[in-house]
Amino acid sequence: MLEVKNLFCERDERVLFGGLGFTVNRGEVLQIEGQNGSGKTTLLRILCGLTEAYEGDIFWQGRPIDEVREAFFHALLYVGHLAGVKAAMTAEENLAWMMRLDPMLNKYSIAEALDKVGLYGYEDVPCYALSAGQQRRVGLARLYLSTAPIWILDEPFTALDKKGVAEKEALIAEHVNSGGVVILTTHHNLQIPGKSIRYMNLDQQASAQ
Amino acid sequence: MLEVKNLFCERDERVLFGGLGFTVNRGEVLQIEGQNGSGKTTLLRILCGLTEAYEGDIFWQGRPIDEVREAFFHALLYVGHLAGVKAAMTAEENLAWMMRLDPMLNKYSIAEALDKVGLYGYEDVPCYALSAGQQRRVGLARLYLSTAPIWILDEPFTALDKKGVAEKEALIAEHVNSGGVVILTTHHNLQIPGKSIRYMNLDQQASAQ
Amino acid sequence: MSFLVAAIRRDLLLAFRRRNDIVNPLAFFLMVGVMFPLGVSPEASVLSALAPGVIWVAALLACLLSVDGIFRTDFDDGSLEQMLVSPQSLHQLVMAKVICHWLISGFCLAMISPLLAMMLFLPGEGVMPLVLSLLLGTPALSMFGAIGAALTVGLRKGGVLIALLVLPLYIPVLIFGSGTVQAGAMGLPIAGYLALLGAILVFSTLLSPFAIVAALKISVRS
Amino acid sequence: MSFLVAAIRRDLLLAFRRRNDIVNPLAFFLMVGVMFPLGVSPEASVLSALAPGVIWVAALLACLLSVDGIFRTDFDDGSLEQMLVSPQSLHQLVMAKVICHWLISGFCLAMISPLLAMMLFLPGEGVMPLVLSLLLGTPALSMFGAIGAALTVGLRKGGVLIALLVLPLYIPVLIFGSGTVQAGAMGLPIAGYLALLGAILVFSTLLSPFAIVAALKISVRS
Amino acid sequence: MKIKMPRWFYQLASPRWFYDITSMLLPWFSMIALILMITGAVWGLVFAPEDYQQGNSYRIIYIHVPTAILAQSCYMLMAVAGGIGLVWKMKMAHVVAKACAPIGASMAVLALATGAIWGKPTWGAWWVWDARLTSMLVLLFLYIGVIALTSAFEHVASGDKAAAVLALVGVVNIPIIKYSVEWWNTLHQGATFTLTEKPAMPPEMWMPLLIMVIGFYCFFGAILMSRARTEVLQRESRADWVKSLVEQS
Ligand code: HEM
Ligand SMILES: Nc1ncnc2c1ncn2[C@@H]1O[C@H](COP(=O)(O)OP(=O)(O)OP(=O)(O)O)[C@@H](O)[C@H]1O
Ligand SMILES: Nc1ncnc2c1ncn2[C@@H]1O[C@H](COP(=O)(O)OP(=O)(O)OP(=O)(O)O)[C@@H](O)[C@H]1O
Ligand SMILES: [Mg+2]
Ligand SMILES: [Mg+2]
Repeated sequence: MLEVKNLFCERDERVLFGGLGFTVNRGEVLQIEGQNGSGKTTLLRILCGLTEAYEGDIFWQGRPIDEVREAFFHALLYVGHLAGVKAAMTAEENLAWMMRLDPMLNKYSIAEALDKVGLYGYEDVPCYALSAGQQRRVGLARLYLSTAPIWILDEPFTALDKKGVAEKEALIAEHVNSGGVVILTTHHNLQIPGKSIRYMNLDQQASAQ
Repeated sequence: MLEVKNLFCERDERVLFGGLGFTVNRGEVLQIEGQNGSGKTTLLRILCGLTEAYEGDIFWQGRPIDEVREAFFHALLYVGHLAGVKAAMTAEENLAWMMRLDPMLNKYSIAEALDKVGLYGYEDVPCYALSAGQQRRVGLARLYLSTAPIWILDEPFTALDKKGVAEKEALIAEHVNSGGVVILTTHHNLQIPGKSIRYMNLDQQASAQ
Repeated sequence: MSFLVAAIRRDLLLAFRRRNDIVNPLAFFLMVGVMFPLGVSPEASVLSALAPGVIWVAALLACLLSVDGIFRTDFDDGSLEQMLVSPQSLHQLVMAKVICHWLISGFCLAMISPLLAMMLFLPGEGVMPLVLSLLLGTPALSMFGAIGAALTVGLRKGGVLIALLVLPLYIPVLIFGSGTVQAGAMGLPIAGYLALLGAILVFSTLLSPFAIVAALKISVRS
Repeated sequence: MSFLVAAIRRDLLLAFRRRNDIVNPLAFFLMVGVMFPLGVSPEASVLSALAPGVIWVAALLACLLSVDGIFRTDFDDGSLEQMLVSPQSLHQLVMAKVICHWLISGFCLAMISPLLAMMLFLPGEGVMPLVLSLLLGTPALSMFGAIGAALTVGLRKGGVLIALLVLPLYIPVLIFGSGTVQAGAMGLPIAGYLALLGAILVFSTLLSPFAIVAALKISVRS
Repeated sequence: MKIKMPRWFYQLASPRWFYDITSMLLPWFSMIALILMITGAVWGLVFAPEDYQQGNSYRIIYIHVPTAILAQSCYMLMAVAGGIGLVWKMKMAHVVAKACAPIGASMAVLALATGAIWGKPTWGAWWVWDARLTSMLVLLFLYIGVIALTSAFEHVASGDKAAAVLALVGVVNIPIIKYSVEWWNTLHQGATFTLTEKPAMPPEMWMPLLIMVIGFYCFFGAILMSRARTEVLQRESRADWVKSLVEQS
């Protein structure tokens, strides 16, 4: 579905990666690895079209991604370091807006999603009064709601408790088992039952320069 | 060193914990456990005097903490969810300020600390241009520098890569082995070689109400 | 269409809940109304001559000061990223933000401007021209401001850039706007001025959305 | 003592690198200087009578608008927490912040106020009183502002609170400040005014640090 | 700061004692207030002679002056109570201070409104930038600030303390405001409508005024007590004595 060829990225005169190439197909999990500052976030942002500081080619379903941005955005769920949760709004209001913004977030109703994400009883609390993990859960409610085929997740497990992590892992497994694609970074030992994970290490990339 | 008696805390009419009591002595690690939103951060902030929304008594070396705040702050190293790293300043400038602010951060020079924390070569980059993990490392450089006896750490391992986590665990081990105290929260499986960790679970607290 | 409405509703909700409201246009506007008589002169005769210009300058500064927030908070917490990767039309989103900014700045200012006019003893004949000129002139201020805000939102060291970018665009509006009120207060016809303000409004409504969207993409993706 | 200097240096460094500088006092001050003649009247005779009041109102608004930032950014990124748990004296820290705010607002404004005086045709005799009154009056504005900023820094729904809290405290300074310049421009003695401004300054320097520290602790620990 | 205070001072700190003592005082205050205000109003509005210059419009003085005076006294009480609450960490003082604020604010609004209504026939304008008017407006701002600040905090004790700090800062400032504004105004306006140069009033005019002022004070006391009592019950809702009180009723 997504193909990357000869990708090169440099920030502040430091080469992060070069000659990078990979393909991700339906039903695959690709975990980007690398130490802090190796360029994982940068790579994910390039894939989502959020950074233009790169050279190389990216194809979505065989076509250059710049030509099919519209279709790609329809198919994409992206959750970054910052999950785009408004501190001044309640969990419910946040979810309502997310679902307006991305029509592919339509699997459940808001109330169901809040329940699944463990925020039942907190729907009317403004997000600034939620704990770090609870705020992250609001952003990650997207995973429950999404019917988009390709998920790009940057450190989705930060701040979550063990139960939360296990639930998210199960969601990812479900998604790839039903033919979706997940590209993610995490420093956690990811366990996807019944699936082998593909790894890509950016440290070797940098030293290969 | 630190004794807590009959601590009660309520937020938004939700009781987080009540009748909480514990003592931490030299050379001990106390890990506060609990699911997201159970009140771990709140408890740590109460101990540091950063939240007054509680009832109960806290003693530092046998005396009510309100009377000995000054001495307590001398003995304390606190790293919260937000590490107090200024995005507009470079790593070096940030460290220089931290060391001015807390005279107990005096174990190494700035350059040594930056090197230990894995930011050698990044000292002149403003922190907003560092990766998430690198920014966290700037804040955690305090652990290398500190000679304070009591450390209170809120999720210190967030955003760190595996090597970073192992290094911080080693630091914590060293600190308690030399008679220090560490109170921390983390959703990660903490491993302190040669020490048994004391746990306190806030989930049971809440359900005990 | 209904997405536009939803986006406006969200932005209005956030505006009402915003905490750091020192640059709240309404508060700024009223503060000028209190301070000006105290600082300059409490006499009605002096104040009434100055009122048209002072009120328009205050309105303009109120818009300018609040314009930076149009995209800033969404950028800071990752919401803007989500908007850029969403399949929804960026044009509508951007228009929603401009409209919301106008509602909480220009529109509110126009609505309470009669109060300010009273505080500054603006002659009664000037009040209607004041309200009309504000209603016609301030939407353009919001749009021009949004262009500047979009260009600078991704910058970490914007400095006073946005004010510098936006100020030249604001000056014609200021001149025609205060001109309207001055003419009105003296009983002269104001249709010519209003036509000019209207022309600026039409012009900026047609062109600025494209400029804002382009600026936003450039700035965030840098 | 050297900690105070280090703290001032840090805050100045941050101020220079700050990105969201739309409320930059200097820029605001100059914008008023540009817009006022355009919006109100370009005539020297009109402007010169208004100049004392306008310049002082502009200075006051410039201070007021920037005051919210004194503790806000440090609160948002956790630096303020670190300051509260540090063994260093909070009084010194708070004074450093106030001094830094004054340097980038009041002091800079006083330094460029002759330029603004020229733009608004303030009579030559008024310039010295203007600079002096700004130098004497603005430190108190920074201190009063810091009290308001400290009281509201921990709030998530402050609204326009800080402007409301600070405005009553600013009014006496405004009245004496513009009075100084008006008297000076008319060739009257200004020593009485300056003595009053000086008294406010001494008074606020003695008392406000305690108020700021108390307010800060209350607000952050809430 | 540890200063030994008389016993009643510490008793006052007990919500229970406050509640009991005010349930005794409240009816008295209400009754006296009612009697005095009715007497004053009837005397002032019906029997007092007409003013030779202003005609009947001057009668608004019987509301204007008591409210204006109360608005100022109420602020002082609020600030003193706030200060006591901060220094001796006395919860009851904060309750009293909190109860003061809205009363004072409404008095200030009333004074401004009656002044504006009076201003229209006498000065020909609802509002002029006069010294007393401006300082009353500033006082109203201070009140609104205190109320808004108290309610902006979610943690009640923090809101109390913050409001107390603000009230104290404001009290330091009030004489400065008054002085500066009066001085500023005389500088620019020359002899305008100085309120101090009133014509010597005949006793038939000022006696009802005095009665109204005292009546307003009692009225203020009564409202203050009842507001404070409600607040105490709310805050102490977990205390045993409140629970038993609720059970009784
Ligand atoms: C909004 C407009 C006004 C405000 C804010 C205002 C405010 C005040 C204040 C603060 C006082 C002082 C009470 C005290 O401490 O003794 C006062 C008293 C008084 N006012 Fe007004 N006033 C206003 C309009 C007027 C008008 C229009 C008149 C009539 C011409 C008037 C006549 C008086 C008189 C006769 C007193 C009693 C003076 C004394 O006993 O000291 N006021 N007012
Ligand atoms: N500022 C606040 N105002 C009101 N309630 C708050 C505030 N901060 C936290 N809470 C509430 O207190 C509870 C505990 O929050 P806390 O941050 O202590 O949780 P935590 O155990 O640290 O969770 P996490 O694992 O997610 O970090 C949450 O339910 C939250 O809703
Ligand atoms: N806005 C920026 N401007 C310039 N350089 C940047 C910027 N953001 C990141 N960098 C640089 O790019 C490099 C890679 O950053 P990135 O955030 O992609 O790392 P990462 O692999 O995600 O690390 P982490 O595990 O810490 O999240 C870092 O060395 C950083 O200094
Ligand atoms: Mg990253
Ligand atoms: Mg936490």
